[in-house]
Amino acid sequence: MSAMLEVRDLRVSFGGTTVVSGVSFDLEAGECIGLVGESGSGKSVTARSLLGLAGEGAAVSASALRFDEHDLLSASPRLLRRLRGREIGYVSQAALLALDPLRPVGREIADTLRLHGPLGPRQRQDRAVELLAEVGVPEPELRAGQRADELSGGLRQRAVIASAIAARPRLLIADEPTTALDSTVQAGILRLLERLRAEGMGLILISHDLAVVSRLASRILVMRAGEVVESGPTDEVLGSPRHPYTRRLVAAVATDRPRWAPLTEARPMAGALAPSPSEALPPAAVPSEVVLEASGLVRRFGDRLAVDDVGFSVRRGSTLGVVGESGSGKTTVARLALAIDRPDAGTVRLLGEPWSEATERERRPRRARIGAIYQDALSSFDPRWTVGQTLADALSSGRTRRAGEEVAELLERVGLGPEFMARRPRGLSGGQQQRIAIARAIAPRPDVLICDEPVSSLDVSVQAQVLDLLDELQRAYGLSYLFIGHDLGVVRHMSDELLVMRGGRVVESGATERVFGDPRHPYTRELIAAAPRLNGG
Amino acid sequence: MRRPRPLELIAAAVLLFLVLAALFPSLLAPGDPLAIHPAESFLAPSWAHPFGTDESGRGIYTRIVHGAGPSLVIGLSATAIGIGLALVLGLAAGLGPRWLDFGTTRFVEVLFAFPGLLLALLFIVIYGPGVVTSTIAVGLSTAPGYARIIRSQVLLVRRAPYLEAARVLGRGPAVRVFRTLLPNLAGSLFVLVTLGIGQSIVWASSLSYLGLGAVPPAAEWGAMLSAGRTYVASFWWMSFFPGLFIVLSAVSTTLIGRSLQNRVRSA
Amino acid sequence: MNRLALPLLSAAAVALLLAGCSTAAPTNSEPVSGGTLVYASGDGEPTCLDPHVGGNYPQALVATQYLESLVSKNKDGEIIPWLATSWKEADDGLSWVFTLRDDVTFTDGTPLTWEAVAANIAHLQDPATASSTGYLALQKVTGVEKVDEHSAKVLLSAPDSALLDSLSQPWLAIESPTALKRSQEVNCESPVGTGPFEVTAWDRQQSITLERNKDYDSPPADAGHKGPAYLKKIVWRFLPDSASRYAALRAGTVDVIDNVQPDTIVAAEKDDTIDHLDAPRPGASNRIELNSGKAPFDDERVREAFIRSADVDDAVKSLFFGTAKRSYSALSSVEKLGYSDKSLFDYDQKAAATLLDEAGWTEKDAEGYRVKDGTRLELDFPVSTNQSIPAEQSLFEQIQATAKQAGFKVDLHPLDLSSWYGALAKNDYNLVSAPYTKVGPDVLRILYHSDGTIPAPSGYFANLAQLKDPKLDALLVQASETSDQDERAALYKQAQQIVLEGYYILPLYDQQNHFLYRADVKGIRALPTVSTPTFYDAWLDR
Amino acid sequence: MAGSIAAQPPVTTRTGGRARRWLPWLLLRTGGVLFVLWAVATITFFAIRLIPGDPAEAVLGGPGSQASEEALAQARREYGLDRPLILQYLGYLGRLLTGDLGRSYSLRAPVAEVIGENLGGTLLLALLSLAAAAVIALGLAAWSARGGKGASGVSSVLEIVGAAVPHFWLAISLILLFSTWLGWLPPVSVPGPAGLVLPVLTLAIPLAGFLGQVMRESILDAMASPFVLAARARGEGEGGVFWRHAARHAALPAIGLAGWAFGALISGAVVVESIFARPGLGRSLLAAVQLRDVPLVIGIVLVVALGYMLVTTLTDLADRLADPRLRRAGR
Repeated sequence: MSAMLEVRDLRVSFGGTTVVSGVSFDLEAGECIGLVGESGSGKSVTARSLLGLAGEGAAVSASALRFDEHDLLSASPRLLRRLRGREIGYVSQAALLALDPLRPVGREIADTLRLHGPLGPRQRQDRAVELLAEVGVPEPELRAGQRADELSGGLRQRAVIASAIAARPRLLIADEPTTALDSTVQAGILRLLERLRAEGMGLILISHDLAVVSRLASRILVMRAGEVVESGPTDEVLGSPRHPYTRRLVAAVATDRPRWAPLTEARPMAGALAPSPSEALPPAAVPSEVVLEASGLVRRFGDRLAVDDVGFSVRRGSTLGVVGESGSGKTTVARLALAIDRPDAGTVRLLGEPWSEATERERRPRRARIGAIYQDALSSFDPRWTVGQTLADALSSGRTRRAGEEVAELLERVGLGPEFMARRPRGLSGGQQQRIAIARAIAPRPDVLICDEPVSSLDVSVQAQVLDLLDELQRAYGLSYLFIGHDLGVVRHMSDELLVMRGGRVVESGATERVFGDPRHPYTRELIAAAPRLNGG
Repeated sequence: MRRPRPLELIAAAVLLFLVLAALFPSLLAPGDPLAIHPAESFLAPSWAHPFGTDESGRGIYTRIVHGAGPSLVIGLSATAIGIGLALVLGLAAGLGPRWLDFGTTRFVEVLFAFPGLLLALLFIVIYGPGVVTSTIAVGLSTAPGYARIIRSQVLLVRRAPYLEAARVLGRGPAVRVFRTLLPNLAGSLFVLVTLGIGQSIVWASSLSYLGLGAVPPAAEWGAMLSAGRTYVASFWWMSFFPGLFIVLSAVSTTLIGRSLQNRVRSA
Repeated sequence: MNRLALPLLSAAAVALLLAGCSTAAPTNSEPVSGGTLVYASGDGEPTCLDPHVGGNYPQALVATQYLESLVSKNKDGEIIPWLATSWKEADDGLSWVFTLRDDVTFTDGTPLTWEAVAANIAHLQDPATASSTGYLALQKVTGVEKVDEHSAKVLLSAPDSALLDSLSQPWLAIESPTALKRSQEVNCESPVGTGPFEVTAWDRQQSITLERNKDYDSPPADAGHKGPAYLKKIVWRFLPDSASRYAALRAGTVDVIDNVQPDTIVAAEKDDTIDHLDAPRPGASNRIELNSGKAPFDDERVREAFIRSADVDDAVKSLFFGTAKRSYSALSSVEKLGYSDKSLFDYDQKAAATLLDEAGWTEKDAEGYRVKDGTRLELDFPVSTNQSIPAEQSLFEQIQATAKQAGFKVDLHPLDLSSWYGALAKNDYNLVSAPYTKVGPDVLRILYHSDGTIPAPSGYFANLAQLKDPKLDALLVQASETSDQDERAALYKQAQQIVLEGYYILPLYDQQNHFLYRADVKGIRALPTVSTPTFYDAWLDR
Repeated sequence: MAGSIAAQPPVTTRTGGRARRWLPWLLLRTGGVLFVLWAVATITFFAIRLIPGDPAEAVLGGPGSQASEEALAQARREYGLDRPLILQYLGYLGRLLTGDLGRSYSLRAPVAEVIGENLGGTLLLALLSLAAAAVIALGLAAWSARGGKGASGVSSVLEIVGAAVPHFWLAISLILLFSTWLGWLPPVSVPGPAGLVLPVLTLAIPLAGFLGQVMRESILDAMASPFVLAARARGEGEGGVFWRHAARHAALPAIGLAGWAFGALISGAVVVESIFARPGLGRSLLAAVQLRDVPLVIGIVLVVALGYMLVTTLTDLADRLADPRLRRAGR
């Protein structure tokens, strides 16, 4: 019997520019297909065009776009409105914003029932509570009355799914359902989707994270610039990728890649500073000097204890990784290390001298010794400056003629050409922005660099380039990093020693391989188990 | 959201006409705006007098052209006073210590508690009507509004990540304020200015309506509009055209301000 | 809120009802009793309804409906009986005996007796009343004695030929003595008189409600009928904006409007649903006074030059569309003893130029203004935006423009009432225009006698031309004391010649006083005393 | 006074904090209100004194009264104008605390009574105009949100033009159009609804222009937001999306604007009440200033200031209730 969903060479263009072309796949009830690709690959537009929501001014065409007996291409707006929610559920991309902040969560779920069900208001409200329970939300009665911002990221995502499946659709499209979620929460959501698929719901899973897709999808389509470059059963595509782009994608995944192992083939650092391959070995584990140390750090916001008795030390030339879920206090530790925020108790010492106790005036000359890069690089640039001005300001060489030369050299060191000087950061890609942020951070030749989730919002392939760049700079200048992240794979690949934080406390610390080898604290074990593995583990 | 092209052109054309009229009135309207011709009073709009004539036979078109200067001057200077005062208050509230913010906000609230018109009325009744006093009065009564906006903008920019990044790079407070904070504030100030000019002209004309604005026989739009209002039943053009130009100038300044803002934001 | 709504709703309901059927109803010839008339005034709302307090024209307009005076005047200007049936001046002119009607009672039941005359004159002369017009008119009165129950003798310090003229004015109307004993605040809100209507409610800023006095039967001799008024009620509203006031009349929301602009008079004449009542006010003509008390107008030649340089005729024609006739006299055309001399006011720029040269203003500065040993020929002209209607303010602008040709720099200062009086009190003016309404030629004594330059405590003084001519003073005093009409006429003629030929004033036109009313309102007439309309004979043909 | 406030984010004092810390917020708020009222009364009291002219004269029936010396002296005694200014001020403050606003010079009646009579008219006018402005602004926003490119362009221009029209020019044009030419509505206020239409429209249109511009931005943001996409994906029609989601988000900036709008309405009322001859605070304020009626001016200004503080407190409260993020963010 023919498949539930049939898509034959789908094409979507916005006013002349083609965004999706030649996408074809079938889907049976109870089957899960994965759409993988980086941002801008058209995977999200493909999924939305099934609902007729490709976007303002989209021209959608296909030789076949059928769902059961309905031809989605010629469907009237009324028919499409009846299908959406009743037959095809959709979990939107930025799930954390998919709930109206001003309305109670229960009401958003009840809306689907109102549109497609015979139930009266009272029953709808009760049904919404049941649905919340069904998707694993504790205390559903209380949560239904609360608003989106009173729920954690995981609970919000579950509420969105509850809203999408309220009318028992036969096909569910999940667009990046687990982005920006901590690994344990991510695992929970994937288990829920798996249960729905097992109960017979067709599932289209869209993500840039190969590991996430590989856990659920039986077949995978790899998309690049609007076209499907490779498709087939999951094990085949991930085990022995045929298309070079897929190979690069698989290789770029940092999980399980040993320390210092380059994630990208291309050498990002040309020029004199590139270390010869022989030096690629990790520096001898000589007991080098401690550049940054903290002991007994405590920080309280109102009656919430954000950081509770945290101590660490970063050695020259090595990286201390800090991993933990959102709300575990990692960012507060970073701000205390940078002395942007004052600890309620405990001290931070930089290069052996007091740092957190010093006054801002005393600290200012030594600020050059410690730099920082952030997850959102763009917001850390002065919007009115070009790249050249930003870097010249960092070099504080001001207007001198040599400034131009020094800036070009700095750009080259992070793998960008001089033509970037005149550009505005706003017009560049995420990866390029982060490179400029790194260039600005290393301009004053710091000893320590605080990296607060530097690659969390980057695509896998871009992530790889930035991580390799950080490795090379560490090796070239003996930089020490305090590397903060929630993606276990990335933190493990980058750090020599590790801190695992939970609820503001350090639950475990030690050499990275030792912690991953035999995790002593149950929470660390849970974290490691939850981290998605490439080979379907 | 891009504003449709033609609208910007129209607004630009109107503004160009106004500036030209303000700088070289005799170029666009050779007649003397003050000369009276009793025999030609109350003439309807015709080729000779495109906007008709007023009660003393003076061409309304000529007086509008010659009135552009004073009206724009009032608009600009009232806005300058309003935004100048607001900048001081806004920066003090936004940048200063908490008690300064509390004090300044209370002061702004006191200014706000006065209905704008009463502030202007008191000021004018004390220092007498006329272009200068009505300009200062309009400036004073618009200042609290701007102060609140500037304060919230300053608070916004003050918490921006790029200011914290500047601190990490070791920039002192003075450098952070003057090299980074203020220039970024200028962007939003620009929109306020363009909006302010339009509103000040509208406001000045309301004061003239109440007889508190420009002194006759000055060819100021508000005074002309106010003079025309008693003849509105029989000679509609005496009020219509000055009112039209007040609206046109306010609309075009706002449109230009808005489209420049969009262009800056999306550049 | 409800206290406000009740009187309004009833008035509105009736007004709307009447407005609704105003056009269709058949016209009948005999007066119909009943109905409510809505009067819309453009003046500011009076602060007190008792015209004794203060005493301005808006008070006179409304007081005419509920207060009556001892005497009135007919169209020919002769004094006729009203509350007083007859009056006789003593031979030495130092006292007058008035015989009152014996069949009149005030609306609060108090009978009209000689005590009423005594009580009202005492009320007017009591400083607490703060009366100005009434107080000035009774300067010579020293007391009142009883002759019999219905006749009173008024004692004077000196003969006063203008006494009867003064007593005919609403500002000296007779109020119930019992009512006068109440506090001024209460009396201001509900004065009690003998008129055809009585004040029943006053919602400030909204309206005054006057209702018919059922047992009224004391109309002046020249009234249209006897017995109570036809109208059941009058709603007196205040619509300050002239454009919306005229629109309200055309829409039928109101029945009568005052302070009518010249252009609306012309438009109304073309509209057959609206009629026009022109009632120029007595007393002085509308004129511009030249302040001879200080330079440059202390020099008669400069005064004449200014008057010669003002093209008033063209301005009056273009601004007033023929609704106002040019005046060449100090007095209103209503005054029988008015004297005018057109030749003194011909527009003649050449004469102005020669006169200024003679007076030493020979040089001219860059902008064409005349200069004499360093000082520019500049004149301050404070204009009261309350008292000068827009057309008159435009007239001043035109005079400013023509005077400029002769070299005079005229600075117009439009001011609100307080600042205007402040400027006059500080002698901060060279030119000023101030209307003065008073029955009879005696207004000349107030305006041009040298005593008029002595300011009252508030700084106010009437002689704005600051004319101090002993010969003129003598003429005016003599005229105010002689009761021989011919001699009085001759004296006033000479007085006016001195004022006109001295170029102290530039007469413009009679003090304009125009009313427009819906054509189906019949029987409206203006009292020949101060030209205020009375609605005693009025009835609604609806 | 149509102050020129376009996109103005709701500004709240810095004392945010969680629900149970309402008390400090309340205390500070009342403290602020009392301070502002005191300041307003003081400034007006002394500002009026700067106006040329003798206050005693204002007592005796306004300017130009040729009242005699004794009358002026008596008036000064009666109203305490002969005492030194400071004593007059302290006396005035003392009576103010007991709620006695004194007697109006020109109207010879207690100020409280005069205000009581006129407050109703202005309040009715202000509230109706606010409601009408909201309806017009929301209507325009709904039309532009669903009408596509053309509609949103036209409606945004309409808003800008609306905000640029001086009150009295609009009033005159409306009278000319609806009363003189079409004859549908009375040109001046008559008791009953018909008399309210034109005055309300005159105040509502400029206000709608401002509200519209402010709401437009948050509506467009909301329409392009993920939660609207999710709503559409649930099968919600365009109408449902607008009224259930976008409109509510538009309310936030509009609430923030309420304080300023109140001031604009009062200033507008002065002009509209004199053109349409409606009794109200605006018109009495203008008359009181011109007649130098000190107690009445201060009384009206105090009532308006109290009204303004009430509105800003309510908006502050509404902000916190409508948008919990504000409360949590401690803004």
